Amino acid sequence: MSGLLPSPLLALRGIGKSFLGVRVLDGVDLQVRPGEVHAVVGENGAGKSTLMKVVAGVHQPDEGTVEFAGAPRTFRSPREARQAGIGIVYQELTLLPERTVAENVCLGREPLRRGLVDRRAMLSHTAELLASIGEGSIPPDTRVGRLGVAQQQVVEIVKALALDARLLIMDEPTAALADHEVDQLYALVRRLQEQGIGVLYVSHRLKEVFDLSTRITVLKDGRAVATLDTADTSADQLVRHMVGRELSSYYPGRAKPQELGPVRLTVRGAGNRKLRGIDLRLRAGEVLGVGGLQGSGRSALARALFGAAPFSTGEVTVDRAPVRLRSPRAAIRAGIAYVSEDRKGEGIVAEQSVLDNALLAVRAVRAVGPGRAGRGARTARVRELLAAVELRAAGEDQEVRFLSGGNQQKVVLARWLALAPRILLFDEPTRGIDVGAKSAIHDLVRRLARDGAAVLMVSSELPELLGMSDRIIVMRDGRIAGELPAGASEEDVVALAVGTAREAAG
Amino acid sequence: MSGALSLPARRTPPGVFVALVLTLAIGWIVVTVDGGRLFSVPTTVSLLHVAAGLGLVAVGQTLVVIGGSLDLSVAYVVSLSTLVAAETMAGDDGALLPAIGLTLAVSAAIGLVNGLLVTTARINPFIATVGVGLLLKGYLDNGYDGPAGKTAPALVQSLGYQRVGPVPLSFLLLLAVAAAAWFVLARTRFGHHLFAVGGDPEVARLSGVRGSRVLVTAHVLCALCAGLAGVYLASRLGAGAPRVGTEGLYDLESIAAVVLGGTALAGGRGGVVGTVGGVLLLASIDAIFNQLEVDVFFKQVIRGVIIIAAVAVYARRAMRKAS
Amino acid sequence: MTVLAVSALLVLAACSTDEPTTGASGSPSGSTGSGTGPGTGSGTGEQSKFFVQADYDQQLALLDAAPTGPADKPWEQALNPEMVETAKFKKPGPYKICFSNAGLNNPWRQVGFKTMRAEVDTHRGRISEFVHVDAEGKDQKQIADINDLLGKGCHALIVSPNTTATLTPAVEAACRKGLPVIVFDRGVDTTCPVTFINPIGGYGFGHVAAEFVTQKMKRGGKVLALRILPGVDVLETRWSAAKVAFDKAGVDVVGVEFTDGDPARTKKIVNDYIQRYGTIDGVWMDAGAVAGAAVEAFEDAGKPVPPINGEDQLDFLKLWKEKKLTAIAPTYPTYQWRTPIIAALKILDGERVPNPWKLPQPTITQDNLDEYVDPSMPPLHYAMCGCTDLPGYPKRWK
Amino acid sequence: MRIARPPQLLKVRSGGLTPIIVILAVLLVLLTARQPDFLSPPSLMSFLGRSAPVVLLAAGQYFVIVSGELDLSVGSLVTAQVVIAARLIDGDPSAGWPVVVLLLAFGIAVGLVNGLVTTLLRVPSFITTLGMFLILVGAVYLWSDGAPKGSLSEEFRRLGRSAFEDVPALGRIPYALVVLLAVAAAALVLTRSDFGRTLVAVGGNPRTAELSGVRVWRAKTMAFVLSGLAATLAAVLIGGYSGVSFQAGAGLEFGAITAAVLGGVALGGGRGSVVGAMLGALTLETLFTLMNFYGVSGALEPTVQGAIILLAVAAASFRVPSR
Repeated sequence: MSGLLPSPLLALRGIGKSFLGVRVLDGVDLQVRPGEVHAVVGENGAGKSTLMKVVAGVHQPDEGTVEFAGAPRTFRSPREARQAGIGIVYQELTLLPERTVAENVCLGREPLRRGLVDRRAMLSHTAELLASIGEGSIPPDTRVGRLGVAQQQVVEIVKALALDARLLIMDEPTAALADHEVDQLYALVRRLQEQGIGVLYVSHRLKEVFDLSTRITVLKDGRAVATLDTADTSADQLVRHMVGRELSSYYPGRAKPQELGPVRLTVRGAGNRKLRGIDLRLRAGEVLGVGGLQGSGRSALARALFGAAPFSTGEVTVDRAPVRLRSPRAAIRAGIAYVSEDRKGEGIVAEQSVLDNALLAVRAVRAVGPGRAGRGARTARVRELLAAVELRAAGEDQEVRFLSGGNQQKVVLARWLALAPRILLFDEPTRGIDVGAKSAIHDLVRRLARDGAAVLMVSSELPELLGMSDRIIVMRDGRIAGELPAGASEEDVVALAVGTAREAAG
Repeated sequence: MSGALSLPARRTPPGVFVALVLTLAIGWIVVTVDGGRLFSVPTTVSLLHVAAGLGLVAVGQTLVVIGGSLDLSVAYVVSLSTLVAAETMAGDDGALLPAIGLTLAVSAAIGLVNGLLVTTARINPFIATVGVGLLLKGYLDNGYDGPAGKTAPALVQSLGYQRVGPVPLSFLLLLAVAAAAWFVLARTRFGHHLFAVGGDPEVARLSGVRGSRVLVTAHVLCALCAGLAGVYLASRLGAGAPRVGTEGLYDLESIAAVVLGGTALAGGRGGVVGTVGGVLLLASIDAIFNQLEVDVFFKQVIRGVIIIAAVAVYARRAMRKAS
Repeated sequence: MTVLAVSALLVLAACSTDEPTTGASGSPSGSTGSGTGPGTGSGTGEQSKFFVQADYDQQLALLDAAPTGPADKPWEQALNPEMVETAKFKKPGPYKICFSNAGLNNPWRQVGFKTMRAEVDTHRGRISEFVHVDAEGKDQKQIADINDLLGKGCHALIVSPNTTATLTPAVEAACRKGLPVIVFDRGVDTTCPVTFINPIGGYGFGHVAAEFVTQKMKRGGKVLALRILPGVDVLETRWSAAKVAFDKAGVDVVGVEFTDGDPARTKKIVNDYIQRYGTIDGVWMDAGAVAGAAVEAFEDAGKPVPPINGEDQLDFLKLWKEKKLTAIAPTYPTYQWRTPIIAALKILDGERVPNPWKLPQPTITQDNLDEYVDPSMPPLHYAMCGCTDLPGYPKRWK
Repeated sequence: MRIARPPQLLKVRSGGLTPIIVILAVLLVLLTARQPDFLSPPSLMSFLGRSAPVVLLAAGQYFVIVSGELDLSVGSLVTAQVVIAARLIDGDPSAGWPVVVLLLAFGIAVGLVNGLVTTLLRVPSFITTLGMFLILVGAVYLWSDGAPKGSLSEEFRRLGRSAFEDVPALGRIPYALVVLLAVAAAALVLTRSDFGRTLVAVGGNPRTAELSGVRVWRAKTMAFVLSGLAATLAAVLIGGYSGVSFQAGAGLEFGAITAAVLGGVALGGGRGSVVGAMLGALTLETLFTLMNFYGVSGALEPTVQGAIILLAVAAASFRVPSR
């Protein structure tokens, strides 16, 4: 039937893009037909977001052509893409907290009447849009800053919808949405579909992909490895395409029972604004995987344990001693380290040298760990660590911003290792890191566990989660939805994460 | 909250007006006890005149600050404007309009330079506008030995001294300009985009806003306001005065008024209504201390404290909002 | 800059008085004065556009005129007075006298104002209230202040204008109110005030200093002229008179530099000139504020201090005395702050007063130096304050 | 091939000394062209000696700027310190050292207040230090009602005025120069110390610093304290060099900030070197002398200075790859 379908709304041919030498996209072909929901799936770092940003004019491709509505286009800025009729819902929010919902929704394309911004139109227009996705409860004239994350996500979507786009890009649109909101989103997407709008839909949630899409393109390591008609594709097939390799061969061996040491970390009945009733135990030598959808509380858990967004209730003990993790500093002193998912914003100091970045923590909390040693010794140790993590850089004086994602992550790791932490918290340790470096990081994580550290690893990347973890807990709505033993399947995880095992299987 | 209110103005914290009322109330009591009269017509007129000059500059300053920038060259723009105006008029009413036109053109040009230095040349606004200020200072020092030119009598009588009841024409001008600025911020794309650029340039960009263009426009408008202030001062002084801007500390005081009005120095939050409040607050302090014949140095100290305290309060609120 | 402006405003007087420790326009650290490049005549450069031949001649004439009035009270004396009728202002006391002050932002004005208050105290019986408003060196504020004072039912208004042209409308407005207006220090472009009080003025000051330097210095020597700021009328008159004198005598003025009244900057400038020319044979200053610094610069460079002029500030006078300098100190006497009060009372009594009221402008020379050096007074006190007979002396001035 | 790094871009970016060295070199060439013996030991020594205070302030300002803040209060602090010293010493030779200690304490206190208000009360440092500026200037005038009282003793002034006489080869070495060298050395050590590097991280990415266990508020406050100390030392030298005056510190904050920016220290923090800042200050001083020797009209100097600053900074910002 594909023959009968109209000519493509969007056609990407041989799109290639590199950042600082890292090849992120490589000869990607992709077509979206009017009224089609085209899902793009793939591991984190497979290049999905970059591809979307190329289409939206945020990035310009190094090679390849973008064809929109039958004409070859080169979008030099988001503005041009928007004017051409391409809307995008970004993964990270692009809202101004100080401005009202309406002002955000209409930013850049405020409705005019006699050359002036037509406030009434703006408000009513926004109200309609909100109503159209069943979010009429959000008043268009409240400051976005006053809304919760989920509501902000809705606004983000509405913002993209606002410019009657012919092609709408949705990059993890349901990330922060509650289930009922998700259903409304479905309805919305279908409505768009009927209006002949093409939708590029990026998601981790297989369920959504199968519920919504007409076709699916699988990205892997920057290449489009397959485009499938959803109708005649099964979840297993899709997963195979996505992973497309024997898991075990890619991940270091798991901990053997005798390698597991004493309990390092216990959490009892802990919670805060984002988490409720958290109970968990973490043993020396083990890697505890934390799964769940974005916004399910998996990152919040790591941040709470690190004191960045502390628990307000419950007890935490480290090596049986009760600790109060009020601040990162307190956590660090308790022997906890944290590798954030936001490397640029929370991991590195881009304009400082490799050495300075690696020394940052030791310098900050001299009193703990081997930091007490003389500066010379300390620096020497950090140099060893940088070597140990097999950092590839021009030298220890090179500015970190010139390193690849993988090497930046290694620097961050070295920073923490310098404190010889007993507990390491990883949030998406390999996000935005190319495959080569990934396994290096994985090996490091495992080696740390073997050396007696207790590791908690948050990952939205199922293969990684399954491949690395000795045990997996899955988060949903700020709670621990369930725990899985090593060797669980992706479907098991998704089932717990989405809370509907049957459907999850597709 | 109805839609009509959902605008920058609504976000202006009333704090400054509370402070204003309190100041006036307390001031009035103290002055009365001291045997003076705070709200006598001449005192009120003087207060409003002082407010008018500073206010015009501060309204313009508000725009650049909302955009996340800063203009420290305004004091010199003011001085220059008085001279351009007065010298072009040379006491001739006929030359009135051309003179005002020329003055505004000159200041707009300076604003353009500021804007381009900040956006195109990517120079930090602080350095850029201070640098431009130095250029102007050199020109003024070199070219003028003191007051020069003669303002058209018509302007002196009207803008300079005419008043409606206790309200000077100049203050009405300020209100008009402030209203216009409020309108621009609330009802034009430029206004909306300015808040976006000040709030988060990247978000603005992703939303298709042309950041540089917006910021340059803001700088031009700011300079225009300074130019207008110059015209007013020329009408008040009857001549051009090469130092009136720096003596009036218009650069410093305009920023003080802006932050007192609740506009965030970081940009993206605030509005002109608050600024007008800030201006009136500063002017009232002036008036009260005048009545009490308080030492100006003491006043200086008080001002320093008030400015810091005010911003600290706003910062607290912002934090509470955030949490 | 912002910041500069403030400090300048607070620190300095320039635009508000003849007394120039000033920099109201403020200028960044590291900025300096102007050498009028080599080759422009005797190096004095263009004549100031402020130079007015008539005023110049008149002031030089006044220098030799014999004052009328009590010899021991120069602040009550007048030079070739022309009296004006004031009968129409006659009122019974006690009086409310109001004073709109350009600023209090430099030592000269500080000393002057203390003197004025002391003068007021001597008339306690007759002056029931003395209202003082400080314009902080802001024209527009002073205009507002004057307008404000008009509503306070003053019997007489004293104005020390911040600038000449720009205050004129406000003063005229005051005159129209029908109360006697007395202007002193800097004048205004209107004849409506009952009297305008000030000493001989800038041309006299500049001339006396220049003549002295020219005579004492070795023939054909090099003179360095140090000025506070460009663009302050009174300072311009002082310099333009000096320029005339130097040009006439064909003196080689190697540099005319602006110090912003900053001693550090002054020392740097003098230091650079000594290095550039090996030796400087005479120093002319348009104000005494930084004379001390200039002298030090020579000492630090191990050079003899050449003939130099300062002003009647005590730090300079002390330095002069102990270092045995070849120096002179023309003055712009602070005792003129007494006169407006005296004038106001005369006017309210309907007595005739001189207009303009030209006060003598004594010069401190080697011969009368000792009369004025009082080691107990603070360094920035002005010896020519005529305040020794006033209540509260010396404590009040310390 | 995974590491992209345009070589000299990196040089200019980090360290960033190249531009300032070039500018300084050019100025020195022009200077010696006009005044061949300028670089001769005696004149050079005295030049360095008298430049010491501004260089000290630039060094102090570096720490504040690199931590992401700004200190506009140093100029007023210098004035305050000199006036305080004069009044406390009042010509009494023995009072010298105790007073210096007291001044240091005061400098630290002012730095602490600036730092704590900025970090704990979240008031932008621009406002904090501006307020502090007003307060200090006002307070010191108030305290000495308008004219500095007392005088500095020769003993106190020696540090800023005298020198080691007849040193072989060099002639006389001003004490100020020695102080400068000592402080410069200390500053250099400090920037390489844990604190120094951490401070850069704080300016570069406060979030990362916080999450790495750095007490950001503490680091920034320390920076302000250092700036206060630098200002105090500068005050002692300036007071010594030219005696007491309300002009002592006028505009120095501006000079210091400009110097730092000229020296490649980025406003906003995270980039630059203390050496660059100090070279920047030296450059400004050289410019000053240059204009003396070339007899640039004093009135035009601001223009020249402004132009040079704008050009230099623009040039630098163009060579830096944008974020």
